[in-house]
Amino acid sequence: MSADTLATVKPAVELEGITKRFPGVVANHDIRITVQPGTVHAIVGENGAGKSTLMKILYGMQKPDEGTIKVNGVEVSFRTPSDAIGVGIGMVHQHFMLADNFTVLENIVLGAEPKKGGRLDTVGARRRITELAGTHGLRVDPDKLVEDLGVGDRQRVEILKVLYRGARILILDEPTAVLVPQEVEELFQNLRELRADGLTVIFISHKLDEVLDIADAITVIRRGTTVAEVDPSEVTARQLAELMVGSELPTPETRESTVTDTVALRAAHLTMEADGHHPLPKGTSITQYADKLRAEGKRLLLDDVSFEIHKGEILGIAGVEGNGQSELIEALMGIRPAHGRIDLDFHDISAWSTLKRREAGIGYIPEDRHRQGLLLEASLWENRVLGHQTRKPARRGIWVDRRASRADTERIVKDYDVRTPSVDTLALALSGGNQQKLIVGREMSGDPAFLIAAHPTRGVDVGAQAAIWDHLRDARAAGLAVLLISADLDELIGLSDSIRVIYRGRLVAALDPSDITPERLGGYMTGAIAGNEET
Amino acid sequence: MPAGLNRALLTVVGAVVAIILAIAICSVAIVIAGGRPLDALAAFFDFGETARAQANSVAAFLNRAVPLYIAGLAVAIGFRMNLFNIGVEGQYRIAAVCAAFVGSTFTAPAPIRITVIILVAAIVGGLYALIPAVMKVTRGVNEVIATIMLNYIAINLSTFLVRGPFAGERAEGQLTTTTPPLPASGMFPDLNFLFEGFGLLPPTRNGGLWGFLVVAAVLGIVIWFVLERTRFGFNVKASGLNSPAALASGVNPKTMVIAAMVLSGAVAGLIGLPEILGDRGAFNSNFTAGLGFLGIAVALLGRNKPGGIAIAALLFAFLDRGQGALQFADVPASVITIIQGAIVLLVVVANEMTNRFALRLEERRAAQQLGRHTPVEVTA
Amino acid sequence: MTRIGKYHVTLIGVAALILLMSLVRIVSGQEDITSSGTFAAALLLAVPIALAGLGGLWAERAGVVNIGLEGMMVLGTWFAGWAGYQWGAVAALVAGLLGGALGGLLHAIATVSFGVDHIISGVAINLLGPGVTRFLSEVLYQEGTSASDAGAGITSSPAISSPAPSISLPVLSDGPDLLGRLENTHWFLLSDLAGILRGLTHDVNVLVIVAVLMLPLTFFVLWHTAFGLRLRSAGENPWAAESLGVNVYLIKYAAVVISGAFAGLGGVFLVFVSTKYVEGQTQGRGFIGLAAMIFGNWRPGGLTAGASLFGYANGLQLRSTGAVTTFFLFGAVLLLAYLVLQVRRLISADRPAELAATSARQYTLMALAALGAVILFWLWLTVGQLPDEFVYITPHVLTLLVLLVASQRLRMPKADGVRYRRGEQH
Amino acid sequence: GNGGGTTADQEPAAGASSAAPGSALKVGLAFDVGGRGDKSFNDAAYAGLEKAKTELGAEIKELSPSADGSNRGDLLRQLADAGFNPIIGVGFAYAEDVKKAAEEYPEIQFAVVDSASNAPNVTGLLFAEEQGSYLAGVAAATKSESGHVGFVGGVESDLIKKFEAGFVAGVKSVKADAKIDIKYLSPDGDFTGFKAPDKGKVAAEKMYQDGADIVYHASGDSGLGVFQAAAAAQKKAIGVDSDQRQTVKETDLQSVIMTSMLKRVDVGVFEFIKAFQGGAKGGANVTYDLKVDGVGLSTTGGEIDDIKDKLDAARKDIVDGKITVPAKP
Ligand SMILES: Nc1ncnc2c1ncn2[C@@H]1O[C@H](COP(=O)(O)OP(=O)(O)OP(=O)(O)O)[C@@H](O)[C@H]1O
Ligand SMILES: Nc1ncnc2c1ncn2[C@@H]1O[C@H](COP(=O)(O)OP(=O)(O)OP(=O)(O)O)[C@@H](O)[C@H]1O
Ligand SMILES: [Mg+2]
Ligand SMILES: [Mg+2]
Repeated sequence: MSADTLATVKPAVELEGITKRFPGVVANHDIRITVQPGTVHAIVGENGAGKSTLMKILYGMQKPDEGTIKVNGVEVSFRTPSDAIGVGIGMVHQHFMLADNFTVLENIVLGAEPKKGGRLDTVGARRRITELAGTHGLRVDPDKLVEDLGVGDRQRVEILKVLYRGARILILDEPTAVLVPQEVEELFQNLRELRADGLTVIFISHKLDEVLDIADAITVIRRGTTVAEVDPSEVTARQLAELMVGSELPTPETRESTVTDTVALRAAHLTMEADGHHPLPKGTSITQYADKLRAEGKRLLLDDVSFEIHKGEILGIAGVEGNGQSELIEALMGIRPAHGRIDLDFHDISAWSTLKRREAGIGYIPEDRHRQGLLLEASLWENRVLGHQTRKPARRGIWVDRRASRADTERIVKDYDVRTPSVDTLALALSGGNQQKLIVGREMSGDPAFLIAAHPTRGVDVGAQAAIWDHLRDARAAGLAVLLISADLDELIGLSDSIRVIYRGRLVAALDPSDITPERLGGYMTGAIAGNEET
Repeated sequence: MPAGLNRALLTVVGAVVAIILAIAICSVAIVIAGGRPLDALAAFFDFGETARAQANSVAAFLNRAVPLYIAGLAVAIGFRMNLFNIGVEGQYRIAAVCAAFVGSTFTAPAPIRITVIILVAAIVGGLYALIPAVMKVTRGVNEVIATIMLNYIAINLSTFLVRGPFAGERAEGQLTTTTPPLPASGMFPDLNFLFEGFGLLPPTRNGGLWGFLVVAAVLGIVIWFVLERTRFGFNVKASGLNSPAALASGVNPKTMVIAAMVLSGAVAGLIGLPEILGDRGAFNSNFTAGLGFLGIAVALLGRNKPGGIAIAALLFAFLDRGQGALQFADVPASVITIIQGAIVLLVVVANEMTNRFALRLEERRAAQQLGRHTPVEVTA
Repeated sequence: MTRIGKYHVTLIGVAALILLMSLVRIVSGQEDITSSGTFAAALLLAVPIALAGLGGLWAERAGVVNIGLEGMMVLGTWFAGWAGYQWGAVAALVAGLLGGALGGLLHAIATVSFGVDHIISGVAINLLGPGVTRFLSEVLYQEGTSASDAGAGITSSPAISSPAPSISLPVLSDGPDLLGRLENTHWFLLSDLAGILRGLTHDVNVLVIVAVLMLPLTFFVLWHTAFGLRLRSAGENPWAAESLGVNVYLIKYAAVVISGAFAGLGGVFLVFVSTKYVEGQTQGRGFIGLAAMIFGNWRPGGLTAGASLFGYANGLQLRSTGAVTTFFLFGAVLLLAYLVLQVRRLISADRPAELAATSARQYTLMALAALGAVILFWLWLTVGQLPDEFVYITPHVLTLLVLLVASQRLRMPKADGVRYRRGEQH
Repeated sequence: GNGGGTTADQEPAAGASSAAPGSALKVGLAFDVGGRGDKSFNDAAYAGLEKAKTELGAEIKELSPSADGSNRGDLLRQLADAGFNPIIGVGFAYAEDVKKAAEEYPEIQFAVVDSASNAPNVTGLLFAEEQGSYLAGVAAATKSESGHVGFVGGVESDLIKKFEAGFVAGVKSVKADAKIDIKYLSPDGDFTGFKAPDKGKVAAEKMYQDGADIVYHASGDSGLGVFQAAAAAQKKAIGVDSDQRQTVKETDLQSVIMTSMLKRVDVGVFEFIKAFQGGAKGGANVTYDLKVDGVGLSTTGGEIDDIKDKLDAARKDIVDGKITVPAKP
């Protein structure tokens, strides 16, 4: 740690000519970055530009093919993360790196365990964590299980993990992706404190206004190489974005409303208990039942949720992750039992299986494409069949119609601009954006009446994003009803005809996207603003 | 589909390398044992001097492959969707004892009787597999444990049946307990005419070349169609590759577990039939055991695909046939088990490596053909 | 619930169980239900299962499924026999451990380094274990060798040259043998307790003590040391562990090798009991151990319960065919207890809404329980002797029943059975 | 070969060579599961075979089946195809396979140990285990002080039940009110009961604790456990098949083996080969009973010398047909 005082003149991190090749891809090419100590240094670039790869190299998780790394002026060569930890580097990853079944304390001390006579010194560890949490304003309960924590708390645990190891250089890879504005502000407050304590922060985000807000210096990466080094006080978000992509930016804009009077989907009193599905007591209404459970202090994942979506309408659901969005989707898809009634085109579908619902015309763009959307080790045309096993063109009696499925996949590849050598390519060989376009194309096939689109452009670069938005708008114009769930508030505001906010399983507000700012929306989402705004 | 071809080629190369390695390992063992590896190798290919010996050896080899193949198929159906049916062992024993008994209780023309026997075997095997399936679906009981327990139960239950309710007449001085024997007309016709067709001596081995070989082959083709071409097979594959995605696509996991398990059990039920219908005509207390466990190895070796399983079953049967020949050559016959174990392990390792290599190749090919947004293309 | 709370619940449960056993013994007159002999046998039969289960626990806590325990156990028995006849019990112990560990190493190489599916590798090891040992016997124990003269054959090794010592608790279960005398009085509860204690403390092989100590030791190491934390992290989220500088490969290797060593130790124990290696003496205990571990929710305490259940049912079955029918009585009493609890809840229920909601299901359940109790009671009264085949499967049926009741509360390590590769995420 | 196969020096070439000149007698033998070197049943058969080699100048070949025993029939055929005649299957499990092989090779003489003959060219080599066991029962009952004895069977098969039946009859003949505990370790078809010394120990322990002072076992390797239990309880046990007081090498266990019920498979095998050489044809059963000393009691250790008269009397009654020992319990 004493190196820090000496190093005030020396850069905290110097990356020189870093090159990293993956099979078929050069992720980093001759990257040069200099990070001054005691600053927040932002790195921006579009999806797949190579930011995470670069950070993993700096953290010792991947070895560069070429180039040198200097930390505090000393050249280093890392074999494993422990080498990086050894020189005071810590990293918070793009995805949570937490063991759910462990306590906060166990997650934090893992790999740097304090010992006392052979035992794990939990007492000492708890003291240190509380201390650290106090000084940096990162409140967490060390003895809670991580699986019981919300995303904000998890993010704090991640930062504590890094601080616990005495890191002086922090790498934060998209730490704000899952946070709402208020939580982001809180995080930035923490970061400013850390900076004041002399720590160096390397910060990656796609949200450029955040970057401009917090960063002292910004490096732009495009196609794996550094293209610019800019001062945040001298650029606008728009200029920055154009540097990233090297072209003009699209924005989601609502055009004239296409909302019709016909209700496509009506959900009434959807209620889901946290501790398993129990049958409704005879003679009680769902509302009464929900009231009773609430009174008993039972947690409800969905709490008396009702809404309607008309043909040609996009209903946006805003909410911090973990407030019931996933459960709402699962209830609508029939994956998980819930109380309440769902009508699709005036048919009560609440007792129907997932299959029957899909056959009735519900499309589903899942929130996690790798988990719920794709068979990565199957070909594209087989992925086209997924979800349409019982419908044309995939079905022919008991058989899968391979020829028709292939042909229809060709159509999707063409119409949706899926960049792939052929429809026999395995899905895993495609980039995320192209995988997503395939899914969108698939779910739009067979004229769905109602589409659930969960984070349809998450992790997708700007070009693909614009294309997906266009497809959604076109389908809406053709009368499709869409339930849009997104963490990207600009997308949500830009695409939706109306917005509902979900908070702790309840729909707490109905908002008009035409006069709402992301900040206000964030207020509703975190419960900071209560009440309703009329559409 | 050059990608597919590449992959198949790689797989074959990997398997061959693995088998050569396994043979090398065993050669070392044989040398340590004071034997000569070449003698052992020669013994495996020594099918006997006389035409009669050769015909018998070929029949022994193919007959052994038949139950192994069916066992491999049974196991593979479950494994395709990550459902580990370790209970094939128990399923076939229960099915065999019931089928043998039912087959012997009534008189009917041979085709009907044989059909009934096959049906009973499949139904009993399927029902016995239904138990762990229902336990898994309704109570979340791990199928590995449930089927292991049910194996023990099945072994005892089949013993109880063959000793008690299903016991047949026994000759004076006969010590094996057995179900009543099928009449000669109840046996499955043999395939000895194949030998004659080639101008060879038919095997004198009792039962000759088992006709059930044809059933197994047909079964393999049917299962290939079911797994590769039908919607059910697609759902099995989807559930195996990514169960949450399958669920979201409308596949009911519970139905799938039950269907796959029952199908697996039904096929498992047939494992004992070649022996009953081709040779013994009954189930008795020293009926061949352990085929279910060997089936696991065969299925894994064959990558859970009917074609691969056929090759694996033939390989295992070929090695097993060497049991006597090796002893004639004074080589410890236990090298067979070692070779089998080593081949399974090495082939699987080779599979893993070639698979990974093939995927990487595919990714690279896709990236190259596209020249997509990736920063700089690697020129190969 | 805090740990103290769980601990208390366990104690109460054990006490209730002993009470129940005592009752059933008095009612049925089957002294073997709680006799010291039964418990000694149960211990003897439970230890190898528990050791195999521990092997499974170590591997699976580190995320590697080990279905190859059986093969590793076989290796353990053979090497223990081979070293034991030449150099005595200590050598047998070491060699058996190493033999099992060797199997573990093979499994680790396949699964950790080459990413082979864990079940596949395990199956291969189960093939290899018996094959290799048979081969070694054929080579080393063939006629004319000195081993053969010492009593070896293809299917067995010579007896180990110095058997492992056994010890008893002085005064209480040996010498004056106070517990033994108390047991023979056949008093209610007291004699039962004495029988149980004596069975567990009289003439106990040192390896039993070692094995029993391994359970708390495992708990301590896995849950209270840095190494244990890292090991479990490899089973819960290896990528998180990797990102914190934990060498996940090394940890997994260590865990699987230790796992094999435990299986080997189980083999050594079998050899100590029979004083020699006998081909086929593991009798599927590797699988049963795995079952006991899953039964025990991947925890040493639960595993102990699972192994004990197996050992007890098996021991009782071997000692007394008649006593097994009292399991019907056990079952009837348990169902009755459940009924009484349910009725009490119904009577004291002051939430009519809840009652209405669940009543239909509950009444069916209660009716079924009542019916079951009656049937079991009737079976106990009428069935004098079960066919042996049904007696042999008692432990397996009991395991299935318990799993049916308790399975939904089980939680396995999250990344158990997952192929982990460094630098590759999920 | 380095002695692993006894025919190595005579038959250097691999595979089935044609008839070696000078040796007209080529005897093939197929073991039961477990195979050569099991120090028990299979080895006893081998001893007879080896005796035929030295005394009759036979060329011999012996094969062990695979672990699951699925290839018993194939081994017989391989021997037949290689020109061996006669061919012997060891163990009742061979009954069916020998019968079928005999049909296929009518020119070859077969024998099957422990199973009745069922074809013109098959000789059934049977052993009157029940008679030997009867003597064991007499010895046990006479020597027992408590009037309480036990029997541990390995697998509940009909073969082992013959042992039980004879033993029980023998005991009852001496003490009609004697208590006899009977326990089997595994059911028929599950042969693990022959390989479970620990289970044998538990079962015997219980008998000794309940007051039995002599336990007779017919449980293969599991008998080791019975002897251990006897040693721990300082009581006696009766061995089976071979003279276990000699084959068991542990001195502390030797002393508990009061006697062993001998089953002279070696005699049966040798006599069969000798008869074959003399031109005998099959189609009949040869029962090796007390009369021809095919079964009997061992006397090593001299523990039953004091009741020799009683045993001889029982033996005589059986030989004379005054007593018929039941073969089923
Ligand atoms: N392990 C890997 N193997 C092969 N290619 C990889 C690997 N990791 C990353 N890549 C490729 O390297 C490129 C850079 O990826 P990286 O994850 O660094 O991008 P990123 O800038 O962090 O993107 P995002 O904003 O989506 O997080 C991508 O094209 C990706 O396909
Ligand atoms: N861990 C990994 N192992 C192997 N390949 C990887 C890995 N991560 C990413 N890739 C490869 O990177 C490419 C896509 O990665 P990613 O999802 O980051 O896309 P991307 O570069 O962000 O593309 P897009 O901008 O379209 O989303 C694929 O070729 C994929 O095979
Ligand atoms: Mg990406
Ligand atoms: Mg990234």
